[in-house]
Amino acid sequence: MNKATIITELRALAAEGMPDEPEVVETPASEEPEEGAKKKKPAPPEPRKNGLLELDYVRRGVHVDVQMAADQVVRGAEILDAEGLQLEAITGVDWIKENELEVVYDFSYTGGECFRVVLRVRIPRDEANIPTLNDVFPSANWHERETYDFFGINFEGHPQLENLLLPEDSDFHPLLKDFKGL
Amino acid sequence: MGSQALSQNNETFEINLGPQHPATHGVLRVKLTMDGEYIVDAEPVLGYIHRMHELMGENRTWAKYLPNMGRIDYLSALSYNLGYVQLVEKMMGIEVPERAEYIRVLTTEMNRISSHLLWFGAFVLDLGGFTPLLYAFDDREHILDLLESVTGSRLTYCYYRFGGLYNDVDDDFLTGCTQFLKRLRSRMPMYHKLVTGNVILRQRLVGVGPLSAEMCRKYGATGPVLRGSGVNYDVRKNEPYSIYPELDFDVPVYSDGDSMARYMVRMDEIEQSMRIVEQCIAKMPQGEIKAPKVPKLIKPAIGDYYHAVEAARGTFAIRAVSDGKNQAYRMKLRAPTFCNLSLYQEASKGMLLADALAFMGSLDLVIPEIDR
Amino acid sequence: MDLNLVHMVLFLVGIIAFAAGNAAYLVWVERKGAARIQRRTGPCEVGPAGLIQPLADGAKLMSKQIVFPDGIDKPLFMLAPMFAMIPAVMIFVTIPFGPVGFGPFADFMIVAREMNIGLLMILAFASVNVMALLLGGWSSKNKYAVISAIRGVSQGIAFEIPLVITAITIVMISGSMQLSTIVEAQAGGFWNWNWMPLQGNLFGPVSFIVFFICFLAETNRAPFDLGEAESELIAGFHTEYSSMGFGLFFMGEYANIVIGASLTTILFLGGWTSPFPEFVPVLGASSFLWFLLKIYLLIWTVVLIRWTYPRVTLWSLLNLAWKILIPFALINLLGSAVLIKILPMLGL
Amino acid sequence: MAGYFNSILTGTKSLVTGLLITQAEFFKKPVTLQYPHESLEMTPRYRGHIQLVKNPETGTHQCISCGMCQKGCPSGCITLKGVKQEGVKGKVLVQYDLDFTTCSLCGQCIENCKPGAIEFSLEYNLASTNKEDFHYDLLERVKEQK
Repeated sequence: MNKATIITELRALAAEGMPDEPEVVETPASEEPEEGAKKKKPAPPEPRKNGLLELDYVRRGVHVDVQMAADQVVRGAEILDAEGLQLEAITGVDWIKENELEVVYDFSYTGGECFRVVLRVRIPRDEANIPTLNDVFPSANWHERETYDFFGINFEGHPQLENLLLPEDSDFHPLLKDFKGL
Repeated sequence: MGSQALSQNNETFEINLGPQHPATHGVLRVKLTMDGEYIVDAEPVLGYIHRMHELMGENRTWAKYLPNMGRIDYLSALSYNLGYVQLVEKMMGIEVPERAEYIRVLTTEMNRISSHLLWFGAFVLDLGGFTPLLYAFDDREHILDLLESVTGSRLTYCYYRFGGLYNDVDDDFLTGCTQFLKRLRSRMPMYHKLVTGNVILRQRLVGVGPLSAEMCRKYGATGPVLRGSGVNYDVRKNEPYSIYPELDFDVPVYSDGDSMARYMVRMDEIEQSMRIVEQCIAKMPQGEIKAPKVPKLIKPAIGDYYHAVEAARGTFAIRAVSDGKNQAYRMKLRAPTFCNLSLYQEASKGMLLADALAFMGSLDLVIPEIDR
Repeated sequence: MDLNLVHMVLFLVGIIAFAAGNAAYLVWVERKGAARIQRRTGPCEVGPAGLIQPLADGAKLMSKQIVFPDGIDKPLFMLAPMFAMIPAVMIFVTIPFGPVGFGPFADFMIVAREMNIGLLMILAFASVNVMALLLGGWSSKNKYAVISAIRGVSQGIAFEIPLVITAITIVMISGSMQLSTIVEAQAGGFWNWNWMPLQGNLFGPVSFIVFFICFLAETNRAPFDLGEAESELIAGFHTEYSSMGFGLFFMGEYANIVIGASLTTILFLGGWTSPFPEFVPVLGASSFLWFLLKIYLLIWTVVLIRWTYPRVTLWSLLNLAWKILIPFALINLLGSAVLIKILPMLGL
Repeated sequence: MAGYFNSILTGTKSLVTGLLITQAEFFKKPVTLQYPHESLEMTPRYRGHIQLVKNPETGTHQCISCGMCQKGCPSGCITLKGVKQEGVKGKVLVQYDLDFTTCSLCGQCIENCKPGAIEFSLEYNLASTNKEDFHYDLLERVKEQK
């Protein structure tokens, strides 16, 4: 595993298709110092642009955080696969205010030095389509099925996109923020 | 999933292993397509004990979510407690007093021993040997008694608090631990003679269900399954948390990748955990058990946080997304056996039914943890 | 009145009582023994030390409903448990328990019907046991039961071969198939028993172990209980049986253990003869009590084995039979033949 | 060929060792407890259902009806009601119900209780076929307590 290669390649990948902008590492609201917690009402964070952030591992638990477009995620996983990382989990987050769903991929390195990478993709809520990682990491199969269960995200090309944890005949997605219970 | 008979012109038949089956330890169902005694395809069907802990995490305050942690993997509940409180401490930047850290590691490792002992018994039971189960339970009972005397519960612990512990341990507990370790030390050779050395057990485990390191990586397997495949990865060593860097212990690694290797990894981990407990008792500092300043209202800064710990079955990780409120916006629980089981379908192809069950046992499944 | 008839009826009743009583109380021994091995107490509520437990179990089994699942082959389904129990009772007819050994009837042989082909008859009836497995498993319309039936048949066939070969060795040594003749040939102390090499059977200990393993496998006892491997096949061939259907299978299993132990005792352990007739005159030189002592010691070994070992797989079981037991049994047969028949013929 | 015999020998040895171990265990005493006849003393920290602490001096509870336990309960199994009474400072507890069927025994109510008015009881062998039997009126129970 070579950290520098991963960071360079992912940075290049995430920057693809983005309008050329000066390299301003925007510190999103999530990077606020700790005192931010004490404010009564933090200002609504600016929507984050695609790109790579190197985070403070001690505070966040991940080293590299990359936001990319939906069609880049397979390439991103391939970069990480080539460097010997493993896919630890896939999950979603429902950003209902922005009318977006976020798919989060957690990667970690088990070969020695600790290195955690997270890929995230924002997709529109009403057109929640994203390519599957099943061909790169077979473990994505179940994680994606679980995410499909909970968020209704359609993983294009998934061999068996059926409910995994919820009953086979369920048609609700409980982790969507507009889920009101049964 | 297409399924073809292993030999031509042979018929296959489907058989349901579970959801109520003696070998699945709970409510796991495996849809087996069999060609005689050979497995053509084994598809695990999950969700029979799904409780949606993740949604509960979004509806409860950070403190109120604590009891849930004891109920995900009820066999190593303290590892889960630890992972969660450490995540919140990470988010809030709370410093934990040293004594509390030592007690946390001590109790977590005792819990790990008890989890491995139960696995040991249940695994041999899967293979048809009944007696070692009760010997293991006899030892485990001592651990449960000890943990009960400090935490108050026997299985679904809720002992750690943000910034410390629920209550302090006393000297009785520490001497009890020392005595127990002495007892277990004298019992381990008996286990090895009775079970590990047994020719029938070796025949059933050696070479059964080999997993390559590459396959473990592709499927995200962690814990003893990964270490049984020759990968030296333990969150306690690779990504040290709490006071583990100060303790002297080894990570047992076996490179064969078969069920016997996984068995040996867990048996050696019992020994290593005993070493850790001993060091904790010897080094136990005096002092406070709770951080002096723990905010009453837990409102972490906006952002997402990730924390991983080594539970008895592998890497347990939480990804929490906070929107600055007193509840989590999103709480993702990454359960180790979920990934460990996902390789079952591929790895069990072409196995005999009996071997497939031995292999399943060697993965150490706890179904409530998979289904969450 | 025909005394012979009275003799027959009395023995028939006695045999059935012995078979059923043993089956019931061996369950108690097994449960209690297993409990103590595992540091538990075992049955202790019904009667002193749980001694009435088997009767309570029996009453419970008899009072339960027999469930016939949909789609089963009903005649075969009903026939199978009988196949498990009836041959077992039949075999007891020809097993000699030995002379009373003391009192006014010291020379009275306790045996229902001594036959000169007794061993052959026992082996013939013992192989019917496989039929019970096959029919029970097949007719249940349960996939687990079918797998169990198939396992049971391949296991039964594989282990019958070394069993019979070893028995032939003994027949060759004793020159008879009559069980009492075989026992009397071993009289005069334990060094004369067939499992000791002194008897002219140089491979005695090996053939004894081979026979014992085959007896374990034939009776489907752990570690060879592949037919009812509870962690794999639920309960195997008797998954669908309830009430006395299950009860008969259960009793058949224990009756078969008693038969196996009796046969091992007769063939290898000198039957009812005392191990040291001249030195320690306990229980007399030959008494049925010696016989019972020996078979119960063997049965205890069987129980201990069940609660010690994990289960073997089908493949290693068949490997054991075909690669180890059968070669050993054959070499044993040849060696004994050379020692006993050919060398004397050559005048050595 | 040597390997063949060697494996048979070591295999047999391991089997005999196993038999000796189980036979030795057979002669040891059982470690189990015959439950209905004997039962265990619970350790002082055992977490049974909660109860109100009885003050030996006043003979009654010390609850100030602040409701912190109710607020902090993850499963919402505590219902309490305090009313203002004339001549008494603070509120007087008139109802304290515990729905033990949903309690997870986490201990947060006890931690939240400033005056230390609730504690864990040591009762553990609770069984009933009726759910209602686990709805405790703790005010009644504190009166029955010794």
